[in-house]
Order: sequence, then structure tokens, then C-alpha cells
Amino acid sequence: MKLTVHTPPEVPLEAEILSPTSLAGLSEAEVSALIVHHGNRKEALGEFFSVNGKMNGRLELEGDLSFVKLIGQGMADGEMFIEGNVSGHLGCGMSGGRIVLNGDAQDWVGEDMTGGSITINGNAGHMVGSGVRGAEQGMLGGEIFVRGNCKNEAGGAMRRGLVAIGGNSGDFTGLNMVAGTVIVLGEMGIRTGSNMKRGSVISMNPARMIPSFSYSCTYQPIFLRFYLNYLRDVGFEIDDAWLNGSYQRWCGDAISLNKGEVLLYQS
Amino acid sequence: MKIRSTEITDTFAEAFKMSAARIIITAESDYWAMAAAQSVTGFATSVIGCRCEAGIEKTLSPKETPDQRPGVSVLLFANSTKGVGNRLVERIGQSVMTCPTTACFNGLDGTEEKFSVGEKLRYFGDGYQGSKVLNDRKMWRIPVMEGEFLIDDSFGIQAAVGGGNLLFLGKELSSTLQAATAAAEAMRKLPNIILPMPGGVVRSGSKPGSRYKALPASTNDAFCPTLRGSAPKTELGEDEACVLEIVIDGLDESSVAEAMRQGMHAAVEAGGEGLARITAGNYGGNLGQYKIGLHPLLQD
Amino acid sequence: MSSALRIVNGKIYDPANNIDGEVRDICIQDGKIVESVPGDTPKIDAHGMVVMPGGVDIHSHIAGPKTNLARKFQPEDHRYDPHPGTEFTRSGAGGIVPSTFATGYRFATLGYTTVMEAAVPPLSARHVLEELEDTAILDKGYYVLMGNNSFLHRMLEKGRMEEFRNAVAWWLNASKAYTIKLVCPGGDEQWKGDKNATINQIDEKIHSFDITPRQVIKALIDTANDLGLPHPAHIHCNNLGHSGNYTTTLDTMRAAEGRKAHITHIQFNSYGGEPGKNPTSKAKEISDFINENPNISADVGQVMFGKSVSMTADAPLAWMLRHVKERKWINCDTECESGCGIIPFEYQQNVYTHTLQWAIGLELFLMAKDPWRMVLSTDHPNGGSFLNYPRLIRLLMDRDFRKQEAAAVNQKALLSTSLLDLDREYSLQEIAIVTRAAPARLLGLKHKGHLGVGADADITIYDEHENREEMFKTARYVLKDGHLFIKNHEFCADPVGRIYQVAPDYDKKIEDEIRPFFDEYYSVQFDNYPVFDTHVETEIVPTYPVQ
Amino acid sequence: MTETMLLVPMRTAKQGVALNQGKLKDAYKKETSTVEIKQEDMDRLGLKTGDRVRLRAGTEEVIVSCKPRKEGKKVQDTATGIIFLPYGPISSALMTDGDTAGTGMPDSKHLIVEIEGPLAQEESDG
Amino acid sequence: MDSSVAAEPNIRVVKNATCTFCGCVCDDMELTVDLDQKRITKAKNACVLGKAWFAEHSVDESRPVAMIEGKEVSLDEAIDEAAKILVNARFPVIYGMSNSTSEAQRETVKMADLLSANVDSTSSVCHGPTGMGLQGVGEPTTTLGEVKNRADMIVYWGCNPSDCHPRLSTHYAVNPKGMYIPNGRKDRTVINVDVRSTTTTNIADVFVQVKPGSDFELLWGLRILVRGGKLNPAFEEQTGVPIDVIENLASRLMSCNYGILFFGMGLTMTRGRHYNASALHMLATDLNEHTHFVVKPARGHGNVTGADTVMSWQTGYPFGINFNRGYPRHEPGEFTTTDIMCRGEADAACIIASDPMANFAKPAIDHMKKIPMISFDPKPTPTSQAARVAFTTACYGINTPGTVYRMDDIPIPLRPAFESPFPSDLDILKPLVKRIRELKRAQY
Repeated sequence: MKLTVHTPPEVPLEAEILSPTSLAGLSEAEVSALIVHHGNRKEALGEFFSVNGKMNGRLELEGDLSFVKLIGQGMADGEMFIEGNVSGHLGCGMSGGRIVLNGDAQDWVGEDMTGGSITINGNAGHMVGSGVRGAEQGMLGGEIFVRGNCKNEAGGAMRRGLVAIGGNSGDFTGLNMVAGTVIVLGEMGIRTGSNMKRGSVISMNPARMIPSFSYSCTYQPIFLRFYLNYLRDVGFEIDDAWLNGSYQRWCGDAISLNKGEVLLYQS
Repeated sequence: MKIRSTEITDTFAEAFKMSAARIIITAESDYWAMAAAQSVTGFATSVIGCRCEAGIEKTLSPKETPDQRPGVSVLLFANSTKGVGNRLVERIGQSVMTCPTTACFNGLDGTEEKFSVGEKLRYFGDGYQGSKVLNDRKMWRIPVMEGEFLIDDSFGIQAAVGGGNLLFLGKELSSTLQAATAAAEAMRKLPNIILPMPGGVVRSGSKPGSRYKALPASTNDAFCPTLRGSAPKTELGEDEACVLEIVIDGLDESSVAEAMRQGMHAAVEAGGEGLARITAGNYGGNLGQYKIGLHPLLQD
Repeated sequence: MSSALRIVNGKIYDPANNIDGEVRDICIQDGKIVESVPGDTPKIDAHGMVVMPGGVDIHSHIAGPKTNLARKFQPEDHRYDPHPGTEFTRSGAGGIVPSTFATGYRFATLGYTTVMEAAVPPLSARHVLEELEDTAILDKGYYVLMGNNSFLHRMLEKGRMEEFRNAVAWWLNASKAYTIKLVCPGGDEQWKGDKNATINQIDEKIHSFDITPRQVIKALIDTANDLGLPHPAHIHCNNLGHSGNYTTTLDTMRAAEGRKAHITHIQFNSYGGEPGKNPTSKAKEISDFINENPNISADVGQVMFGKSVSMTADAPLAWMLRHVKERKWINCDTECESGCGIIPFEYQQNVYTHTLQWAIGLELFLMAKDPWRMVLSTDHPNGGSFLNYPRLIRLLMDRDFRKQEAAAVNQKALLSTSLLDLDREYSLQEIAIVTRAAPARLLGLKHKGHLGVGADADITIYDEHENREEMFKTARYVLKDGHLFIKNHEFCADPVGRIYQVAPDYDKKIEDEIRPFFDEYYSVQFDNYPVFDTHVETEIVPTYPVQ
Repeated sequence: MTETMLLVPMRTAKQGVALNQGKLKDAYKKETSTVEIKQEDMDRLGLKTGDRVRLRAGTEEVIVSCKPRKEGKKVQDTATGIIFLPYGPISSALMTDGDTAGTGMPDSKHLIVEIEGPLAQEESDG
Repeated sequence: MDSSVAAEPNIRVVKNATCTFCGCVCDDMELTVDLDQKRITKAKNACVLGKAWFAEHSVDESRPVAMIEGKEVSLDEAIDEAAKILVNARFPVIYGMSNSTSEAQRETVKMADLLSANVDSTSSVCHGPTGMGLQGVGEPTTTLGEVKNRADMIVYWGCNPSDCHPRLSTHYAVNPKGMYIPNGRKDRTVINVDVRSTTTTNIADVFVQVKPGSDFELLWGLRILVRGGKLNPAFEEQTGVPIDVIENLASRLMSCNYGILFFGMGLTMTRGRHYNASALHMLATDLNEHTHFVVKPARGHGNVTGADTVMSWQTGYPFGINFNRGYPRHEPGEFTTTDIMCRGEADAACIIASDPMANFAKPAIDHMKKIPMISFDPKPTPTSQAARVAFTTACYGINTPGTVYRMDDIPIPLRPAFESPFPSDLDILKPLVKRIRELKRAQY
């Protein structure tokens, strides 16, 4: 099924029903009649989108989605392909299926995610794959791939799963991490891994570490080959040198459990 | 039935249900992968005394291994899933984790049964171990003095076939040994099987039971040429003065059978006139689950 | 528009008037229950339903500074339990500590119409009163913290009991509170003044004052009795939560020396065993004492499995809990008056101590000979949310359910208690006692908790249901002051509740003593401290001082 | 001369007092358009009290006057390359990045600016 | 309760009045009021800021009570227009509140609920990140009286109370004698941590100068020491503070009897924001393993704390709240006003007693220029100038009674000095809410 924006919303449109899971089994007319929240008004989805085709596990969205929030919330299965920039909370609470976005996403991509995958072929905002405010742990599983850059707090309080950023990340990458893996192929901002308990933050560029991380050694982590190969398989450009390369291992955060690591590629 | 001058007895090898695992050992170089593989398969000729049977299946090129390093594939057999699992824990812990630069991966996908191996060995990390889960694969990273030892959390264990065998009955030692050696060499090239005995060949074939209570098996007197005159029953003809056996464990019956087929051809070629007969061991078909007939293998 | 109403055909449970399940009419006029109303009065047909007075909660943490801090620091909890507004009601957030409006609506949905906030320092009186004003539907009041009051400690130290009593009365007036609350007397003083120390036994000396907790307890129990407060001193005992604390509890109850006192969430103070080791149940010892001493009343403070928040004026206790698991922690000291600690918590069935606490609470209920003096509470949200009440009621009423639940808990802890030997099942009448009649009577709210002529027409009507949890989860009809606001389980109005306070007389000269103390040690002006009468509307409940 | 410096908007008692008089009044405008610079930096840039300087952040620029920063009496204050400007419409105008990093709060007290001065009188009037 | 006494005709003295300029909310003002001129001529006990606050809030009767598009209108007309703007909006934003009474704040949140609007206070550009720190890690804190009575260690971190909260030191924290601080200042150690020396540095015993933007690292270093660890040289490189100075600081903090960390925008408005505040909260929490330690954000406007407090009790969340879905949701960065404006999402705004047109980032101001705004302010400001509907209000505390929450959450009553011809925020909000309700009823 394909949904195309014919009238862009004037204020934020909360459309958590936009997922293959929510639309499963619905006809064009039924989908058009679904209620979305345009600011403080309830309006029919058809007021903004034209709906075409049958729903068979694959949903396509296209158009000016820059004010559309919560796309793919709680998605459990199927595939969703999005052309255009989207607002916040893409794929939040997602448990399965796959989202591919050709465009940029704003903050909170995949917050509280437990499974499935999100691929963003543009840039993402803050808190990619991060836990919600106040919570002790965030992402419990699943994969988020951002081809471009993301901003602060990528993988914050993550417990399981993979966040991979093709470009640069902002500050506090892997903040409060409980476990899991964050890979940044570009450069990271400052204060990577603050308060992390366990887990790995990996970057292909040098980074300024907070002093509560201790340098251990430079070595060749075998496990990383699995990740880099996997990223190559899903379409990231992986330099062969990274596969065989040496990485600085920084242990931290000493303020917490001190069992996390930051691995920095040494060219 | 005869191939060239060698008689093929119309009998069958009686093989048993076993459980098996395949482990992939990788390392910085062929040398270290093989060192670990040899060690991990050491002293694993027979479940009777070693609690498992293990052997090297093949060497692997970097393209064939999960981490793209040189590797060796090893098969390990025992009588139960738990038996295999426990041996893996012991042997990988002692022979792979110890060996420089190695990593150790499960080589059997999609098995119904899995056994926690890395999950148990991780405790060696004394709290510093860490796990990684990627695409449903969970691995443990155990810190060691040289870096870290990477091992899969669990290993697949599948039903397998043990005790496939061929008996080479020769007129004298040298041609019998030639025949057996050639057969073993040919068989070792095949996938999914191992020959657990030294060099693939065993001379101390056994029968179940013993006059001594403590022993579960004892020498196969019916095939001992030196006892032809004293044993109550002998299987040897007058000119059969030397017997060697090849034991084959495999992941499935057809792999074992194929190995036996190729083994027989190779033996006949190499043994020449000296190889009088090829037969196989069985217990009348009452003990094993598989009966691999020799004649059917050679018909086509 | 006539404000009369008649409820017909319902089974009435009104223990205060000895009506136990009889089918009768209830007549309502101008917010009160009356003898009769004219024949053409509108009716509610309660056929097949159970009619009870509106529920009365004697001890909950629903408003004030610590409740609000607990709200503020748990966005992750509110997030998944929004409370949408309706045409008649305000919206809010739910979770373990709901917003004020949501608190009121959710209590009302259970059939509760009166709830008491259990602990607020007087310095925050304006705050709690403003929150109570914004707590929908309910009638309410609050207990003011006095167990760690520096001025009162000084009076006591000097043996100036007359001034002590006048000061207490001044403070009750100034804060517009309902009664005196003690929380771990002396404990907060040690906490603030002695690098986070605490005080456990009631005969230890309080840091920097030459007095003991026992003296504070005795003096405040006496003062509450002497002032004739409708509800006696409401006591959170010392040593709460620690193994072996039941002796402290017994000591505290003995300190009342026969005068009226209320021990709150007593379950948390009924533990045997050695300090620092696993607790054991001393429910029997505690129950026996209460059964034999009619001057003592208590509420249970049942622990229910699941999420809770420990929020207490017992600051050292919260710090102790923080060492169990390093979760986010709030501490807030209140000058000259109190301390406070907050920490999110979760009671788990498989944990020995948690099961033991759960079982002790139930033992206390089931061993109580006089349900009028052992009333229902979870110390919301400390032992669990008030939304657990229906489940708790089912545990009390349904032995089979209790056994079934007991099968899933930590068996080592369970078997160390006598819970499985207790076959008692509460009747509907007894439930009406522990959730309505008794708390109203203990609070001295004469118009509450019963359906006799002259009572406030706060009435709950439940569909009768064999599963008592389902039955008590949502009332079909609820009336407040004769005003129907829940009809067929839906809100149809949003009546405003009262705030009760006491205003005992005192000798105004005490102000001359308190004023200089304020000038020296408080950060607010003495004249700005008492809540202005214009601040909120309250209703004064009379006191009957002992001459 | 042009240099890159860190601009820290701040509150001062004077600004607070002027705020009460009214934000559209001269006292407030004056206080919020005078940047404080460490004497050492003033000297290097060739600035005197009352000189006009241009501050540029991204696409925005403002012209303010400058004065040497008063330092604590008993301490050695080592911060160079940091300039201070009382909060107001001018400091806000230099806050060109509205990104709050998911907090609601822009980096209001940490603005990287180019400082250029002293400006000629005509230029600063224009 | 009435403590006002007539001193002479038309001069009134109000004792125990409350200054609502900053978060100290001092309630010991003695105001001399010229009732004829409707102005305060003297404010005894007030600090320099308080004096200006009282002196400058005279009444300018020439100002219209309400304006639409800059033209004078009646209050009713303006209320009607404001109600229409808000009811017609799909994403109305209500913002401000920190210079308003808690009574008005309660009504404001009620209005937001009724409108299914977005509501946010100036907290979000002040100590909002501190609130987020609280949500993340909790906070040990206190009322100011306990600081006066017990604190022998006072740390001012990234704040400058001598300029911004002058009486914080003189009245509450540093100078006064207290119950266990018999000698006042002599019994206390004052430490100032900042990127520069300020007037506050002059009253400190110890000044620690930290490199701009490295407070987080310094706090982290202190935490490591407090938790029994050691520091590596990178701490000195990154913070600019010598290791021995950090060690000395840590041991001083650990060895006091009762310590307090006051902090300000130096942490919340710089890179790291909420996490800087978290780090400070966690440092104080760690210190409680050794001694008693608390923190206190030195909050700005008179009742910004009240805004947090009121919103928390009514909605469960302190700021950045959205009612679009018929119930409150909270997400800093999403429902905070700067962000909403920068992204161009709001289609109307109601600004109560604050001035975002002067304080917000440039892109936010650009959007606000495009949408209909309503402003409540006693004085003309850039915001009131840009508003379609501008109300002139009475000044809280000077003209109107009510309750204000001090920076330590303590509610303080107001004693108005003289009557204003202008309505209070509450006086406008109540009929506005009523009008909104009518319009909404008519709409559906």
C-alpha cells in the first residue's frame, strides 16, 4: 500500500497508526478514514494522504512528512519504506519488521525499541535508540542504521541491540549504556560513554575521552569483524583496513561499573 | 563379490546413533588454528575410554570462516547431547582458549538442540567477560593475556552416526597397512565425517563385554589372527594374517556410507593381492541403529 | 432543582448502624442522608448491587511536597499510564504517583470519597493545601509532621509541657492540619545533624537535644488526647523496616500508657530477627498486643507485589533502601521540622523479604480480632498503589485466591509465617468496616463512613460480583454529598471536595516564644508562616479538649 | 583585528536593576549592549573602554561597545579569550542555533563568536 | 494576619512583604507605600535588585489595559479576541508563568488542558535541564533554613549570587548565624567554582577556575575521588584545574558536616546541560556516603519554582507539556517552547508574564513574529509589542496577593502594597477560561 501526502499538515501530525502492523487487513477506504491527531484536532488520515493499493505487509509513505511524528510506533512486523523527511519518534517502541527512510528523521528514533530494524538513509536527530527520560534503561533490542549523522545521546541507556551511524555522532554517545553496541564510522562528539556500565562504543576516528575512561591497549578485536561485515552487508561503506585494524581500547566509565569499552580505530 | 582380487563380504557395518558438534577454530595463521584443532581432538579415539570421539574434518580458508581468518573444522561425537556439550566445554576450555590467537565458533546451524559452551566458559573472565549479540548470534569475549578469546555462546548438537567401520583382512602386514592407510587418506577428504583413530586406523578392534567385570569391551578375538587356533570362534580365513579397521563417525548415515564406499575402492587399489578381504563389524544387527551393507555401496 | 434522591433495592452494608446486607431504601436530601423523601423523588435502582458508605482512606500519600517530587522525577512511569480528561473531568497522569486530579478520580472510581494525606511538614502547609484543593472529588485533610520539630524538642527538653501543648496547638492552627503525625521521631535530626546517622531505639538520645524519642512520642500522644483531636497522634514508629523492630513497635504502643494512639502501616514495624539479617514475622505478637489494648488502632500498610515508591519523612530509611539498589534517590530536608527521602521500588514475589512483608500484612488483617482498629491501607504508594485495594480485598475475602497467590511467592518466607494456617475470610460487612466505617470512626469524622440519618451522602454502589477484585475495581454509582458523579461507571460530574482541619484552642502567649525562634532559625517570617484564612477554604472539625 | 572568542551571556546586578525599569528603556539597552573583555585581550585587540566592536555568530552580527572586565579582588583570573555580555535581545540575536539537544535549552552561555574591532565611528553608527 | 499599619495619611507601611524578583523570594520586606502616587518609596531589607523591583513597579495609568494590534480595546474585547485565537489554533502554545502567582499558574494549566494546548514555563530555558537531571538521577536537597542552621560548607558552582541572588548569601546561606552555626560566616567555608571570577568570588574562601565547558569533567573527577578512586592527568588537561586542587576540593567536601552545592546557568546553559546537572546531583549523592550533602539550583524568577510545582501536581510533569491528545505528555526538546518555535510548529501563542521575544534563539523569534500572540505583562516588552492581543497586568506581589514558591519549593504568601487599576493574571485568566469554554461548547 502506498500513502502519498497531498496536503502537508500545518502543525504536527501524530500518526502512530502509520505502520504495516496497524494497517494490516485494511482497505484503502478504511485507511483513509483512520483518525490521526493534527495538533489538538482529530482528523481523518485521508485529509492528508491519498491511499493507494492493497496492504500486504509492505507500506510506502511519500511526501512532505516533516511534521509527521510517531511513524511506525509499536510496529511489530512488515516493511515500511518512507520517502521524505520525518519528524520525531520514528519507530519508537518498535518490536519487529523493518523501516527504511530515505530522508532525515528528527529526535528519538527508535526510543524504547525492542526489535526490528530502522534504516535511515539521511541524518537523524538526538537520542537515536535512547531510553526515555527518567528510565534506567532504553533500547532492549533491534537495530538502527543511520547512513548520515546523528546528534547527541545515541544509544543512551541502551541495554541490547545495535546502533550504527555512518557519519558523525554528537555528544554523550552511549551515555548510561547498560550493554549493547554503538558504532560510529565518523567522528563522535565529546563525553562518549559517560556513566556507561557495560557495552561497546566503537568509532573509526580518534575521540576525546572523558578522563574517567582508562586506556588499556591497542589490539585487534576479532568480534568487531562480525559487526563490520554485517554493516557492509546492510550497505555501509566499510574500509578493509578497519577489519584488520588495530583499536585503542578504553575502559569505563570508572564512575560506574567500569566494564564498558570504547574502541577507537588507529590508522 | 570380488573387486579385483579382494573379496567383499556380504555383510554390513553396524553403526550407532551418536550426537555430534562441529566447531570451527580460527586463528591468526593456519599453524595456530591447526595447533588448537590437534589439541582439542587429542585423546578422543573412542567413547569407551575418552568419553568422546573427535577429529579434524577439514581445514578452512579465510573465506570459509566466520571471522575470515584461517580455520579448522572439527567434529566431536559422544553418546548424548549432554555428553557432547560437556566435552566441548572441557576441551575448548583447555585446548582452544589456551591457544594463541584462536577463536571458536559453532559449525552447525539450525540444529534442534544447542548446548551452552561460551556461556559456561565465560566465567573464566572473572566478571570481565562481555557478550555481544549480533543478528541472533551471541558471542562471548573472554579477556586473556594476549587479547580476548571469542567464542559462540552455544553450539549446535545434532544426531549423528558413529561406529561406521571397515575391516581390512590382509595376507600380511605391509599390504594390509598400505590398504588401510590409503583408505583412510581417501576418506579424510570427505566432508561430515572423521576417523577418530590414530591416523584413522585401529588395530585393537573390540567386541562388547569382557570376562573382566570392570571392562565394557575387550579385544575382538574373532578377528585376532594370533588366536585363530585358540579362540572359540574365528572370522578369519587361513590366509588372513593381519586385520586393520577404520572407524568412521559422521554427521549422517549417507556421509558414513560414502566414506566407506570410497575407502573400499582406495583400499583395493593400494592393497592389491595382499588384501584378501574387506568386511565390516557388526553385532548381528541387534545393537546398532544403522546397518550399512557393503555390497549395496559397491553396486553401480 | 430538587437535590433529593432515593436509592432502592440495594443490599446495604452499614456496619456502624449494624445493617449487614439488608435490602433497604436510602433517602438523600441536600447532601445528607435523611429518614424519608417524597414519593416522586428520582430513584437509583440498585437491584443486585451492594450499597456502602463512600470509602475512607486513613493513610495515603496523595499531595504535598514529597508526593510532588515523586511525581516530578518519574516521567517514565507517568508516560505509559495517561489519564485522559472527559467532558466533566480534568486530565492528568497516572502511574504509581498520579497527578492530583487523576488521584481524586481514580480513588473515586474505586468508590472512595474521603482520603487523608499522611505526612507533610508544616512549612509546606500552603503547598499541600493547594494540591488538596486540586485533588478532585475527595474530601481530605492532612497530618502535619511534628516528630522532628526543633522548637517542640526544646520545650520538651526543658520540661515545659504546657508550652509544648500550646505550641502543638499553634502549629495545628497555623498549618490547618488534621492531626499530629510522627515519623521516626528524632531520626531526621540525626540524619541532618550527624552525617546521615539515624536513631532506632526509642530510648536512645536524640542528637543535640537532651531527650529521647520515647519522650517525644509520649508528649505528642498526650497532647493529641488532651487537645481532644478527632484523630489521635498518627505514628510511623522508629526502626521501620529493620529486622527485629517489633520490640520498638511494642515499646511505642506501651508508651501511650493507655491513651489513644494510631500506629500507621504497622506491617513495616512487625519484624522479628536480628538487625541486618533476614526478618521474620512477629504479626502475632503485634496483633496480640493490639487485640488486648483498645486504646491502640492501626492501619496495616499492606505490601502488594509490583511497583511502588518509597516516599517518607523517614529520610534515613530511604537512604537504606538506596543501598539495596542504586536507583535515583531524592532527599529533602525541611528546616527545623523534618526530612524526607524518595526512591522508586519494586516488590517482587521471589524475594524473601518482600514475600515476608506481604504475608505479614495479611496475617495482621486475619489475626485482628477487632477490625474497627486494624484498617486497610497500602501506605500508598509505599506498599503499592491504592489501585491495589480491590485485589487486597479479594485476598482478604477469598481464601482460595489467597492460597493460589501464595503458591507463587517465595516459599521459604511464606512458610516462616502462619499465613497458610489462617482460614479466615472477611465478609462484605468486615470489608465495609476496614475500608469505611472504621477509618471514619478512627478519624472522628462523625458524618462519614456510615449511612445513618444525618450522615454525609457519600455513597458507593457496586455491582455484586463473585470476584471481589472485579467488584471493587469500579463502582457503578458514586455519590458525593448526595451528588451523583459516577453513573454506570462513567463520570457525569466533578464535585469539589472539602478540606478538613482542626483548630484547637491555645494560649496565644506561646506566639511570643515561637516568634524569636523563627527569627533565629527559620528562613521565613513568623507572620508569613501560618496559612492565611483566605488561602483555601477549609472546614473545621471540632475538638473536645480534656479539661 | 578579528579573533574568535567564546561569548558567555550573563546576568549582572545592573542588568537586573535596569530590567525593572523596563526593557525598552535606555539603561537596559545600554547594559545589555556592553561587552566585557579581559584587559589583556583588550590590549591585544587595541581596544579602549567605549570602543565599538562587531560580534558575529553564523549569519548574525551585532555591534556593541566594550569595557574591560572587572576581576575578583583576591584571585588570579586566568580566563582569556572569553567575553561576557549581559543577557538581552543582543545576546539572544547571536543565539543562532535553536537546537536544544532534546532539553528545551539552547547553549545560551557558550556562543562562539568572531569579534572585530575597534570599529570606526561611521561604521558603528551605520 | 494583617500586618499593615497606617503610618500617616496616604502612606502605608507593609511589613513582611515578599519580593518576587528572584527565586530567593525574601519575605521580610518592609515597604513604604505612597498610596497617592501608587508607588513604593522605600523597601527596607531589599537587596539592590529588590529595591529596583519595588521602586520601578509603579503604575502607569496611561497604559491601556488591553490592546489588539496595538490599539486600545476593552478588557472584554481583548479576552474575546484572545479566546478566539486560542480556540481556533490547532497547536496553541502557552508559555511563561514564572512571574505569576501559583493561583494564576493553576488557572493557566487548566486553560491548557481545556484547549488541549502545549504548556511550558520559563524553566525550560532556565533550570529545565536541572529538572531533567532530577528525573534521571534524583536529587538530595533542602530548604534554605537548613542551610542557614547547619551548612558549614557552601559551594557556588556556575552561579553568581552576588549579582543575581544577592541575599542568598547575606540572608540565607553564608552570613547568617544558625542553630548549629553560632558564628555565622566564620563557621562556614565558601567555595566558588566558575569559568571566571565574579563578585561572588570575592566572598569565597576558595576559588576554583574551570575551563569553559568542562564543568562536567570536573564534577566527574570529584565523583571519582569521593568514590575512592584516583585521578589521571587527563583531568587536569581537560578541566584546567590542577589535580592537587581537585583532590583538595574533594577532601574538603567530604570532611564537612553539612554541605550544599548551589549551582546556576553555568551548568544548565552550557554544553552538557541536563547531564551537567545530573553530574552535580550525583556528586552530592556520592558525598552522602561520607557526610550530609545537598544541592540547590539557584533559581531565577520569583515563581519559576511554582510553575514547576504546579505543573507537576496537575500533570505529573514539571515543564514542556503537551495536551494535544487530551492528556498531558512531557518531552523536553519536543514540547519545550524554544524547540516548537524553532521548528515552526505553533500556530498561536499565549505568553504569560515573560518575554521570549527578547530571550529566545533567533529562529524561534522569527517564527513567533508570524503567529498570533497574546501577552500578559505589567510592562511593555519586545513580546508585548509583537503580540496581537496585549494585556497590561498588575504586578504580582506588589499589587496582587497569592502564593509564590521559593527556589526551595517553600510556598510564600504575598502581601500586596497597593492596588493597581490593572487586573492580575488570574483576573484575566478566569474570564478567559470561561470564554474559551463557551466557544468550545458552541464549536461542538
